Order: sequence, then C-alpha cells, then structure tokens
Amino acid sequence: MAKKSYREAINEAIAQEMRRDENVLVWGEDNAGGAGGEGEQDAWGGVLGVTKGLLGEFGPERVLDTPISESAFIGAAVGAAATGLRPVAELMFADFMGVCFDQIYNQAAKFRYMFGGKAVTPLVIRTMYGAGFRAASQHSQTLYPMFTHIPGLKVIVPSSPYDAKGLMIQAIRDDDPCIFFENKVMYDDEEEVPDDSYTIPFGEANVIREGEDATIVAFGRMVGMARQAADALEKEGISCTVVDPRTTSPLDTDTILECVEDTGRLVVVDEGYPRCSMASDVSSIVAQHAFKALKGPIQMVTAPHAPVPFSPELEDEYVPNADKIVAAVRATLA
Amino acid sequence: MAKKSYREAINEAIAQEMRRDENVLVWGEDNAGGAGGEGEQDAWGGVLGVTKGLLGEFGPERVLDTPISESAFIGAAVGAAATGLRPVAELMFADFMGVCFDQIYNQAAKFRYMFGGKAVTPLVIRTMYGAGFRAASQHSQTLYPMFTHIPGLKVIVPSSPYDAKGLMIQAIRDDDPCIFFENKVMYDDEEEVPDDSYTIPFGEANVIREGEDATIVAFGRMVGMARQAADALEKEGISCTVVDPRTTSPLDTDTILECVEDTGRLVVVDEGYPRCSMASDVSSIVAQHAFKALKGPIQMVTAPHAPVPFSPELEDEYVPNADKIVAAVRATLA
Amino acid sequence: MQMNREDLLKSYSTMRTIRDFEERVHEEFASGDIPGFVHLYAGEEASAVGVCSHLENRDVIASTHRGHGHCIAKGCDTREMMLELYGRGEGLCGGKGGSMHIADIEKGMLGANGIVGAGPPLICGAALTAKYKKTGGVAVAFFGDGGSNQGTTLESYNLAKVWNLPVIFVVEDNGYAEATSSSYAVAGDQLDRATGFGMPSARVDGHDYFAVREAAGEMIERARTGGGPSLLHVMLDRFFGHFEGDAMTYRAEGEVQNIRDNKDCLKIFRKRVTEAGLLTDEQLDKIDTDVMAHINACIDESKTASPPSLSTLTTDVYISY
Amino acid sequence: MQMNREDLLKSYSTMRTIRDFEERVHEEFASGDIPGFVHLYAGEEASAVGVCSHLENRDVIASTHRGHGHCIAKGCDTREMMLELYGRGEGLCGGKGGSMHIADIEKGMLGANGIVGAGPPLICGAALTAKYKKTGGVAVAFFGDGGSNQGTTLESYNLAKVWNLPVIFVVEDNGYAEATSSSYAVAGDQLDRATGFGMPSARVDGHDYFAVREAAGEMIERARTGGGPSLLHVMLDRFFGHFEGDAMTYRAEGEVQNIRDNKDCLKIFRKRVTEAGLLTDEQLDKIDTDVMAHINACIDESKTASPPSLSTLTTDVYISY
Ligand SMILES: Cc1ncc(C[n+]2csc(CCOP(=O)(O)OP(=O)(O)O)c2C)c(N)n1
Ligand SMILES: Cc1ncc(C[n+]2csc(CCOP(=O)(O)OP(=O)(O)O)c2C)c(N)n1
Ligand SMILES: [Mg+2]
Ligand SMILES: [Mg+2]
Repeated sequence: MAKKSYREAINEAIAQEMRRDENVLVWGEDNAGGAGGEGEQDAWGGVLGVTKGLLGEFGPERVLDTPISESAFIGAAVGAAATGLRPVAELMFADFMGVCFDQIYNQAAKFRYMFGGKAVTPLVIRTMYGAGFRAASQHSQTLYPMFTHIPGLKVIVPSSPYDAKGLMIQAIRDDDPCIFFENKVMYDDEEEVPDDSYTIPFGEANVIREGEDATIVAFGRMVGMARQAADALEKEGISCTVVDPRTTSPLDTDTILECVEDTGRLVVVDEGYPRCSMASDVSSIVAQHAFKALKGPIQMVTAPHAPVPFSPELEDEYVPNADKIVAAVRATLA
Repeated sequence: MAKKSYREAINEAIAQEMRRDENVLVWGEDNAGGAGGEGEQDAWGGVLGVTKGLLGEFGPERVLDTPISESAFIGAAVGAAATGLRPVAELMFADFMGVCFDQIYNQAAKFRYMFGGKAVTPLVIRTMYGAGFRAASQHSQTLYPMFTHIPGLKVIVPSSPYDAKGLMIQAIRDDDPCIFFENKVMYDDEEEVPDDSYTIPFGEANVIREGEDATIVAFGRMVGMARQAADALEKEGISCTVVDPRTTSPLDTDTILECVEDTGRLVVVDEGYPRCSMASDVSSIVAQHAFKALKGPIQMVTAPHAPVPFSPELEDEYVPNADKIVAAVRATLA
Repeated sequence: MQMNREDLLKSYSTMRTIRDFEERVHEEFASGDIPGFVHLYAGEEASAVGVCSHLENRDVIASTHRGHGHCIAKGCDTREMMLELYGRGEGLCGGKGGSMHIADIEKGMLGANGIVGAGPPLICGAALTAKYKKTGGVAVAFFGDGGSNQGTTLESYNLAKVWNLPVIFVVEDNGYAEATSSSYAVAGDQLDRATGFGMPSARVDGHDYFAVREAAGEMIERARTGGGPSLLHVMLDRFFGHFEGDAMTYRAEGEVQNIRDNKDCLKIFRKRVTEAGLLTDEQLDKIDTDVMAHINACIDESKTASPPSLSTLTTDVYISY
Repeated sequence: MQMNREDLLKSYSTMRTIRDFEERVHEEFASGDIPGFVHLYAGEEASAVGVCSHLENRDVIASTHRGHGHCIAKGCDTREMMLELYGRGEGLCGGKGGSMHIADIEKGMLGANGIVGAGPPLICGAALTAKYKKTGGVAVAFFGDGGSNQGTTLESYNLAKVWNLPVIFVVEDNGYAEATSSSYAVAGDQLDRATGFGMPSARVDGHDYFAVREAAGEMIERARTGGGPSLLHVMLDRFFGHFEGDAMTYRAEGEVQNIRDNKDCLKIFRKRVTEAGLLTDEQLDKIDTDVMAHINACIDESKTASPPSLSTLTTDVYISY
C-alpha cells in the first residue's frame, strides 16, 4: 500500500485488469500518444496522462490511438463489446458527448433490451468532467445527469483515488455499459490505495460520516466540499451525515432514504446544472419515499442555470463550495 | 376559427410567420420531399406531413430538403441564426439528437454566453417525441429533460393544437434557441384554433382546472391523461388542479408553487424516463420551495427505467395513463 | 468462385424467402395486424444474399431500418423474425425490438438499426474483435445512399482504414432516402469517397446476384487476409415505399412497374441459371412453393401467438434485471 | 491578384501581430498569469492571413481551439482579445469565453471553438445566409488535419455541395492532432476527399503567404459567383506544442528548430518582398517594432485589468437575462 493519486489509481486499475483479462483493450485520442510520428510513442497517455505507460506494457494491439472521430471509435467500442472484447474507451471530455451520443444511449444502452436479452455490452467509457480548470463552457461540464437519465447505462462518479480504483475494476468486469466520470481537478489528489486488485460494488453508497441534524448527499468532487462543510458545521454543534452514492446509476436509494429517516433533513450537492439534475433526482426520490421523515425543506446546491464561465473569478463563484453547502444546511434547519 | 389538428396548427403557425418575415426558412429531411426525383416535389412535408404545402407557397429557396446529415444541417441552422436568418429546422425524431447534439447544446445554447452577450441565435428545432406509435426504443423517447438540463435552450412541449400554434409563433419570434417538442400521437388531435396569428408567452403555465385536494403537473400528451384522471377523481369527490407548464425551460415555477400552496399535494406526470427527469425536476423544486405547504409525499408518474418496448401490449403498459395518475393522487392523499 | 448446384439453390431459396417474407408482410401490414414502422427490402435481395453467401458465423454484419433481408441472408430464423414483427413473446427479440431492431448476435447479426448510419461504427468494433482475436472473420456494414451522408459512416471509413480493419462497407443505393433522391442528396460519387479514404471500391449492378457475389467475394477475401477495408456500391431498387404506408408520389409514374418487370433480381437469377443449364425451372418452382408455404405458416402462427408477458417490461435493461 | 504596397504592408503587419501575440502569450503563460487551455497559432500565420486578406465584413469565418490567428486576421481587436485571454471584464467576450471562444460576430468571426469539427456545420449556415440574402458573401471554415476526421466536417462537405453554398473549407494540416501524427490518423488524401464530394480542391505550401493567398483567392471568387464550395489543403507547421505545457516529446528532435529556421512564413515573406523590391527591410522593421510595442501594451494592460463583475455570472444566458 502506498499513496497514489486519482490518476495513478485509475491507471493501475486498468493495467491490472489488462493483465488479468486479455480481452481488455484501451483506446482513445492519444491514449498512447505519438502514433505515426518520429518522437516518443507513448508520449501522452491521454491528454492528462491517465493511460500513460500502458502502451509499453501491453503494446499497440491493446492500446490504440484513434483519429478524432468519436462516433466511430466510441461506436467501435460498442461493437467490440457486443462481439467479445471488453474495451475501455476514452471520450476525452464529457462535453464531447454531443458528437457521439447516439452510440452510447441508442446503441450501447439499448442493445440488451431491444434484442430481448440476447446481447451483453461490457464496455467502459472513461470521460473527464467538471469545472475548475478555467477551461470554459465546452470543457467544464458535468453532464452525468444526462447519462443517468438513460436506462441501460451505469454511471460511476468516483470521489477519491481509493474509490476510483475499485470502481474502475468493477466497471471493467461489469457486463453492462459503464460511463466512468473522472473529475479533472482531482487527478493529483492522493491517498493510500492498496496495490492489490479490489472491487467496489455499484449502487452501494459510502456513508462518509454520520450525524444527527442533516444528511448531505454529494457526488464526485462535491464529496470533498460536503466534508469540509460538515467539519465547519460540527464546530457550531451541527452534525451531518455525508453520503457519497459513488454511482448515480444504479443509485443506492435505500441508504439515502435511511440517512434521511435518521436526520430528517436533506441537502443535495451536485456540481452540474440545476435543472433535471442529480440534485433534482435525489431530492425527488426523497420527497416521494421519505416524506414523512422530512422536517424541513430539501435544499439543493448546484451550479446556476448558466454555462461555465472562463474567468477564474466567475468560475470560482460558479462552482458549489463548502460555504454554500453550509448555508444550505442552515436553511434546511431554519 | 375552425377545427384544426395539432399538425395543421403547427403548419399554419410556420406559414404565417414565413409570410410575415422573409428571414424565416424551413429545412429538414423531406421537409418538402421529392428533391431530385421525377415525381411530386412536395411529396411529404416531413415524414408525418407537418410542413406539407410550404414548398408550394414559399419555394425551394425557403423550404429546403437536406441529406441525412443532422450535424451539418442542424449546425447550419445555428450558423444561419447567428448571421441573420430565423431557421425552423427539423430533427425528425428527438431520438436522433445523438448524432447532432453538439451543435445544439455546445453551440446554439452557449454562443450568447461564451461570446459575452454579443450573439443572438434565433432558431427553432422542431422534433417529434413520445411513445405510442409502436416504433420501439429508438423512435419513441421523450428526452426533453436532457434539453431542459442545458442552460441557454428554451424547451417547448405543447399539449394541444391551440397551444401548438401560439407557442410555435412565439418560438419563431424568440431570439433564443428553441426546441419544439411535438408529440407524434397527437398530430391528428383537433380543436378550435383561431385563424389569426397569436402568441403564447414562454414560462406561463396553463392552469387547466382548479381543485382543492391535489395539484397534478403534467407535460405534453400527459396533460390529457391528467385531465382524464382529474375527471375520474372528481366523481369520487376528489378535486384536482391540473397544471400544464407548456414550456419546461423556462418553467413557470411560480404558478406551480402557488397551486401546491393551495392544494398541499403534488403529483407530477412525465412521459419520459424517471431519472433526472421533468418529474424529478418539478418535485425537487416544490420540495425545496413549497415544503411547508406539502401535506403528503410527492408522487411521480413516469415511464419505468427501461427503454421503450416494441410490442403494443408492453408499450401500453409502459406509458403513464390516467389510471396510474389516479393511483398516484390517491397515494399522496393517503 | 465457382458455385455448385447446392450453393445456387441455397442462394435462390434465400432470396425467395426474403421476397416472400416482404411481399406477405406488405399485405398483412395493409390489413392492420403488424404494428409500427416497417421498411421492406423486396427488390434488393441480390445484395444481401450476394454478400452474405460468403459469410460464416464468425463474420458479423450490421444492418439498417430496412433489415429483414440482411437478417434472413445472415441466417436469422424467419419464424422468429415474423413473430417479432408481430410483437410476440416468442419473437427473436421477445417482442421488444420489432422490425427495426431484429438481431441475433450468435449468428453474427448485430442488429437492424433505427438510426441511419449507426451500423458502420459498430462494425468497426466487430472487425477489431475479429482482428485482435485472429478469427479470420470479417465485418460488413450495410447502409443506404442516405446513410452514406451520415457523419458516423464517413468517420468509420477513416477509422477502418487507419486501423486496417477487415470491414466491407456496402452502400445499397436504391436511389432514395425516404422521398429524397440520391441524385440530390449525395454529392460526388461513392467510389470517389472511398478513394478519399484510401479504400479500394467497386460498383455493381445490384439486380445481378452474380455480380454482387463476385465483387463482394474479392473484398471479403482481401479483408480476411489482412488487406483492410473496401467499399461496395450496389445499385438497386426497392419495390415498395420507404415504409409501409408511403404513397410514393415522389417516384416517376410507372417506375416501380418497370423495375418489377425488368430489374427483378429473382427473375434475372432464374433466367441466368436456367439458360446456362445450371438449374431447372422445376427446381426453382419447388423452392417457390415451399418458401411461400413456410412464410404463410410463419404468418399464421404469428397472428395468433401470445404477446410477451407484461413482466418482461422491465427485464433485460441490465444484466441483473 | 496583384497586391499593392499597402496590401503587402497590411498582410505583413497582420502576420507579425499574430506572431508576436502568440510568442508573448507563450512567455506569459509560462509565468502562470494566463489561465486555462491555450493553443498557439505561431508558425501558421500565412494561412489565416492569406485567406482572410480576401475577406470583408460580409464574409464569415469559423475557427477552432487554435483560434487567435484567425481572429486577428479577420479583424478582431487584439487588445480586447488579450484582455479576454486574461479573463478580464473588458475582454472581447466579457471574460466569459477565454482563448477557446473568442468571437466577434459583427466582424464575421463566428468564434473559436472548443469542439473539433464544430465550425464546418456552422459555416454552412452562415453561407446559406449569404446566399439567401444575396450579399455576395462567402463563408470559410478553418480546421485542422485532426478536424478533417470528424464526421461533422465530412457531412458539411456534402451539405455545402448539395446546397451549392459559398463555402471554403480550409484544412490547416500541421501534421499533428494533439500528439497524433496526421500520417497515422488521416487515411487517404484531403484532395481526394474533396473529390469524393464533388468539390474542387488544391494543396498549397502554408509557409508561403502568396501561395495561400492565390489559391484561396480563386476559391473565394468561385464561391462569390455561385460556383459552390471548395477545399484548400494548407501544409504548415506549428512552432509550439498542442497546448501550452505540452512537452512535445512526440516530435522528432530538432523538428521545431528546423521549422523556425527554414519554414518561418514571416521570414519567407520578408525575403520575397525585399528581394523583389516591393518593400524595404526598414518598412518591415518598423512594423516589427510597432507591433511588439502594441502587444506589450496589451499584455501590460491585461495583467492589471479588472475581472468581470460577479453579477455577470448569470447574464447573457438568454436574451432576457
Ligand atoms: C440519424 C437518423 N436520421 C434520420 C432517420 C430517419 N430515416 C429513417 S430511414 C431514412 C432514409 C434512409 O435512406 P437510405 O439510407 O438510402 O436507406 P433506404 O431507406 O433507402 O434503404 C431516414 C431519413 C433516422 N432513422 N436516423
Ligand atoms: C470533438 C472533440 N474531440 C476531441 C477534442 C480534443 N482536442 C482538442 S484539439 C485536438 C486536436 C486537433 O487537431 P487538429 O484538428 O489537427 O488541429 P491542431 O491542434 O493541429 O491545430 C483534440 C483532439 C475536442 N476539442 N473536440
Ligand atoms: Mg436509399
Ligand atoms: Mg493539426
């Protein structure tokens, strides 16, 4: 066991699965990096280096660079999965789903159902999401709510290096199409991550801390913000449960409902747009199924209904943070 | 004034706007129908005949057939709108968004914001949605929640011929990108529709009936189902308010909240998938902003978390209906 | 490439099966029994069968909304297909897919598809599987003149070439995409497009089974032996409308009759093999009778078969349920 | 096509402005002041300026992530551009867009774009506006070798030809898409691709301003006079990495130095015009000095300019707010 970054944890998960199962292949733009050129062949490992080193160990038959043709190579992942491979394909930024979404939601997600249960489509699409990189409106979106909307997809949003590794291994072994959302500002976050292979099951929330006054449900990078908020509130004598669902689809509604039954208050924190969002989703499930337990209005903390701005000052104001979560907890207790 | 179908109402709205403003152009696959062939040139008017007749009146410079290249021709609508036209482009089935979504949510929706307010993008994308046609998983989806999620888009879901006409004229005159969702099984629905031009503002819900016991919020085709449910419940002495928001973005939250303040109960009916849906959205807004008024759990009536099946028996079971709404109202009153 | 008698009989029988399947579905659709959107392949049989007569189970095809012919040519069970068209529980997809989503992955049939241009990317993946696993298999994407304008298709040309995949792109050009003529909507030339991506290509008369078979055979052989992708442009005609219910007013007067009279691939096949003394009219007539009886039986059964159990509404969404 | 002295000076000045803008941004980025992703155009100036020197305000261009050069060539204000790169309130987009989203629609600059291949569809629409309104305007889509593989781009070739639009597709082929070489990722040949869609095309040396200008001029003239779309394949090189921070280990050793020494479009331009006696070194030196002073002033101002007011976070989402 050693400290590993979120990036290293994901890399290690993929490498271990590639060692275990020769049907696991990796592809995407510059996933090796350097194809066709005269310089280093493993130059990039993807734009932020997550797949770096895989080419060296597994060779060009299993680590493939692609043209900038997302429909073709994400679609190829679907076709490969349906015929016996287990591809781990990269859709660099989640924002790029718009050029290839058909292959994800009309093909991968629906094969099994449309074909009457006769298909399995074991593929993982890795993609980066989130604001904080000063990358502006088309490179900073969260968008997992749109994938969560679609039946047939599984959607994974790891909030730590430890979870990232275990959830990635689970995703690669899973027989359904999995969309794996990596938060781009967390790649350098470090923590102790076991060297051995391990899985974390989907649909099992991580209850990060238990409190009595309010439940905070948060996703991905927002889990850290929720923790900070809970720390701050604790000093004022307000104790919060913090729940990290880890996967948005399947969603561990049981755990969420139990925590709300205990605390009677709910704050949902989601980095994405507010409308038809994960904040909406969790709130509505609780308003339907744990209504009686609720002692105050549900509070949602999200980005505003606006694209992500470029300017650092605006972007910092845009993203939910611990202060806003603290305010929301206070509001539901008021 | 005469009885007009939903189809005729939309056609008339477009024709009247084309007469009024020469910058309004129409295009899409077979929107005339017959280009390049030896037979009739205005053969189709779109696959279900909504734009039929426009070619004859306005000519091939204003009514254009397109190749099956949605990215190119929907993108062209965005580029044309940003440079001075007011295109009404057809994305035949909403299910096809996956091959051209980038042009809608990363381009049309974000131009104004990214460019610091210096762009206007007045375009209308007409698209068909909904189940009931035995058209199976890839031609029956609802999907407006995904468009509602995106800031910068306006999303219109007319529930009657009268509304369809007024909302379409509004959409064409509106300077923001508008996605106009036409329910494919409603095209032959008829009612009295004025011959004159009129607009219905966005973000103003239609309170179809007022009751005391529960508020039912429903969208598009589900408005009719909600009415039926309310009729049935009335016979049992349960009186319901039925709210048709008409547009999901902007959403008339004020009216919804007021109705819930009055009735204390909420049922939201949405034809689409349940997760991160319009049902989630409305429920969560009410759970946050009208919590004190709520006397029972919010109930959501949606399709199940599954693709749309082909078989008529399964499809009929899949779509929400009056019985399910009645049961939901009873559940919130229980 | 010589075909023996058995191969010839089989090819004729498959083409006849497609034809009768489609002609009977056309009639039954008119009577209102078959739900949904149905796109018929009648008239185009020589393409599906000419290509698929080279294929085995290790080979994979991806089809379109007009998929019945490809399914039958790739070996899907016609009885189960018909049950599927009627939305029955015993249908090939349990009644959940319908005409536009018939698939049989074990047979290498990766699905009809409701999205124009969806097949080519998928088929690149199937081809990669074959290449990586060294099965010697090839992968074939069928699509129409209309589908040749979808970006997903064009991207796939590039990917198939860049990855040197064993793919054959088969453009079935019936002159129309819905009501729009390919002379309007397809700029340039399909073969030049292939050249643009460095792929060999050929154009064939799709009414001529033997021409299709020969051209496809060469491309499939090239793909099997590591030579990469090719594009086959098949010129053919559909007998029916875009979908059932289409009044076809966009077609020239007499166009369909002329096609039926002079460009019917089954008649042309029959003439060719009987004149060459390879098969007799009696042999072919017998196939005609048997096939029609079989298709009629499929329809009779389908009409009264049970719908899927309602409990299947929410199964097969994931592996776990 | 003769260029007078004034045109020559203007072209040089514009290219020099782009160069200095980029070289200085490179330095300032390294010091950490400029946020976000920045993709520099240095080395490719002859393309943007060669093409845009024919264009007027009625003409529209669409650009890419590597957009500064196109913006400057199309007349965007460099001061406001620099402010935008620093995310300042007085930036061309109020600090909301940044490097990847600079636009100025009044100048016919339809935006840099963060999505590879997004420009060509947009430009078809701008071209349709010009055609329908009979302005005589043309529309130019710039994109890279990498962007030439995006389905949106390829679809646009077809649409532009089918609608006979006044479009020029300019493939700026700098040999790489990020770290991937175009020799790997681009199957076939760009000119053959144009042929595949029935478009005339030409390849030019993008280090040679005059070659670009001449070839583009012909295509623009054709488009203006109703002759439809064309494709220009410009061979050029970028001096810097894909984005700032890229170590460029995928490039051959000495590659960039060789380009700077032997393929610098500014040096080539200077040599050509001075040897032909069209301009003097003194004239050009003066431009060099003035431009650098101007760019430095832009940077100085940008460094200390105010960020946008926080109240703008949720404005410009719709017309109404
Ligand atoms: C992405 C997408 N766009 C549009 C459609 C609607 N549509 C279904 S079939 C068809 C025409 C297809 O023409 P072609 O590819 O020539 O095949 P054919 O019908 O002639 O066999 C269209 C436009 C669709 N299903 N998917
Ligand atoms: C749809 C999409 N896919 C991938 C990317 C990531 N990306 C940004 S620039 C780039 C390379 C573009 O290469 P090219 O078109 O040759 O332009 P160049 O950078 O060489 O100027 C990539 C892959 C993107 N922005 N959009
Ligand atoms: Mg066709
Ligand atoms: Mg490049």
